[in-house]
Amino acid sequence: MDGLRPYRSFVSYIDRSREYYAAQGYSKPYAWAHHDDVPFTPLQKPLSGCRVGLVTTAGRTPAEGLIGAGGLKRGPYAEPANPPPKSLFTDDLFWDKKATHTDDVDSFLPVNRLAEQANGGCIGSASPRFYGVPTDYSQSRTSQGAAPKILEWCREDGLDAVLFSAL
Amino acid sequence: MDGLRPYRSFVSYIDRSREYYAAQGYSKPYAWAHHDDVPFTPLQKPLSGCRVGLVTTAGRTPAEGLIGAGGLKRGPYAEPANPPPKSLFTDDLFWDKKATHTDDVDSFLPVNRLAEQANGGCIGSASPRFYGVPTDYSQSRTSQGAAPKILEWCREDGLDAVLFSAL
Amino acid sequence: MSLVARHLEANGVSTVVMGSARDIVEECGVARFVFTDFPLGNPCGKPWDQEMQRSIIGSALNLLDRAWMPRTTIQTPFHWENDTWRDAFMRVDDGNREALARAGEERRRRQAEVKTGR
Amino acid sequence: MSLVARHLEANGVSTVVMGSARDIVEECGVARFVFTDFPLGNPCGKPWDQEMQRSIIGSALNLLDRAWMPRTTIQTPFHWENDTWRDAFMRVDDGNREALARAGEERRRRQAEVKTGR
Repeated sequence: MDGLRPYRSFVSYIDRSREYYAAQGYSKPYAWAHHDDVPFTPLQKPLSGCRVGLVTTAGRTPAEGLIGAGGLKRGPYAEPANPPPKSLFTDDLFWDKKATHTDDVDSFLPVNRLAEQANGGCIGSASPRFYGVPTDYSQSRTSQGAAPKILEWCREDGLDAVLFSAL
Repeated sequence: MDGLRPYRSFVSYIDRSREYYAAQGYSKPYAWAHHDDVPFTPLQKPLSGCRVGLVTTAGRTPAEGLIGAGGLKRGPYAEPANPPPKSLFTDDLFWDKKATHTDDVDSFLPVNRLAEQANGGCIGSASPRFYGVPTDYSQSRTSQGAAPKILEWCREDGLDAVLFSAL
Repeated sequence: MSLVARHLEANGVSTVVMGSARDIVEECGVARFVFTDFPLGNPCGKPWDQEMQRSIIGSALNLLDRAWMPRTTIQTPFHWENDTWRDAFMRVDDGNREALARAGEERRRRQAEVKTGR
Repeated sequence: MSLVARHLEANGVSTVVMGSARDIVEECGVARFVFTDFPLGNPCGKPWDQEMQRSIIGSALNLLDRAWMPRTTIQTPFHWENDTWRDAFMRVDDGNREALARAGEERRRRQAEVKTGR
């Protein structure tokens, strides 16, 4: 709603999570990655000729009985985009479980919406696979493990561009 | 510098000023305008055919002796862009007087830089005038007084687009 | 996630990040960002709202095509039904401060047990 | 300032806001925003640095030309020499808390005097 506000409307998740974990007695706050400079690759060909992929922070739905049994793998993964997944595992991620739900995969991994864009000719094609990078609070594991792995899969699948979505 | 940070790097001026004035004993915090929806006018012709103007929050340099004598006018104004102003009045505005200075007008009202863009053909022409809207903490005076006045001047000067800069 | 997008950009693959945690993405710094001001969980549109999802992916593809410099952000025009989630999420106040402190202690105690193999 | 830009957009004039107070501009909501992460005062480039000023106005004109939806933000690639201004500006801490409280009281006393004509 329009109005006059003495506080910012946009939630700061850096502030909010720092204060929340401090209230739980965790004295050393999580430190977020900060970069002064940002790499940039302009699109190399018309969008209608590009193959586009998707990356999510959600995990694969674990096989029956694996949750809580130490069988939950959290590394990067690649899965077929067709047939599209009916659900993905998000229980262990940081999102607003009171305000909403993740029952519709396209609300956080738009795999059916991307297929429509390929069918309509807006993009050349959708990647035959989608990729997962379950959130890892270790930045070095993300940079040195998941990042090169995702790049390798993107090259295998001949991608020109990738859409990321973080829950 | 790159690094890991438990606090946001980008300063929140809404938070900072609220806390600063609260420390001075002002119990009712300033309320900032919030809008859900934002009007948008796409550029109506090629940039190289557009006449472009500038709006600043700085004021005209007051005549000798007027400061502190009740002669400081804070309403909107229009002034010739040529010759460009050598200085503008910023003493009464909210900016970081410890970290920097406003001795170079082009650091906050790029009147010489815009003239270069017109000479180089990037834009059609620069407006013969620039416009001032000294910050007024009354949102209704800004919306109902300054805003229509600036629009009127833009139309008089035949502008297609306007660059605003807030100190 | 943003770190992976940066790695791809540095290696010749164009990327867009879609998300609702604006400050975290901006702190890291990415090439292109589509921000939707929703509670965390549905950065690509409300569940089952295919029209909204189409609009958001369309904005992301447009941004992919049109951005010419990094740290370009667009915000989609959508709003959640109400604003109660803004204050409610991870809220700390006098009503839950003690419970949070107890929950933290309990969790650390359990983790210590696991570590020492008890 | 952002309110004036909104009025122009609503009446057929395209606008760009250049600024360093990111949260204030984003709270109001504007069509196009060029953010430079500097201390407040030089949103169009460092004093006397004509090359940087040319780059920033160039980015603003590019944005004018290329934006296709409102709330499009670009951030220029420039950095201040150091980060000390971030914490120093309008800082409230134990070292100045009493002085700030006194300054506020003093100011209100003077304003009351002006009002009552004493």
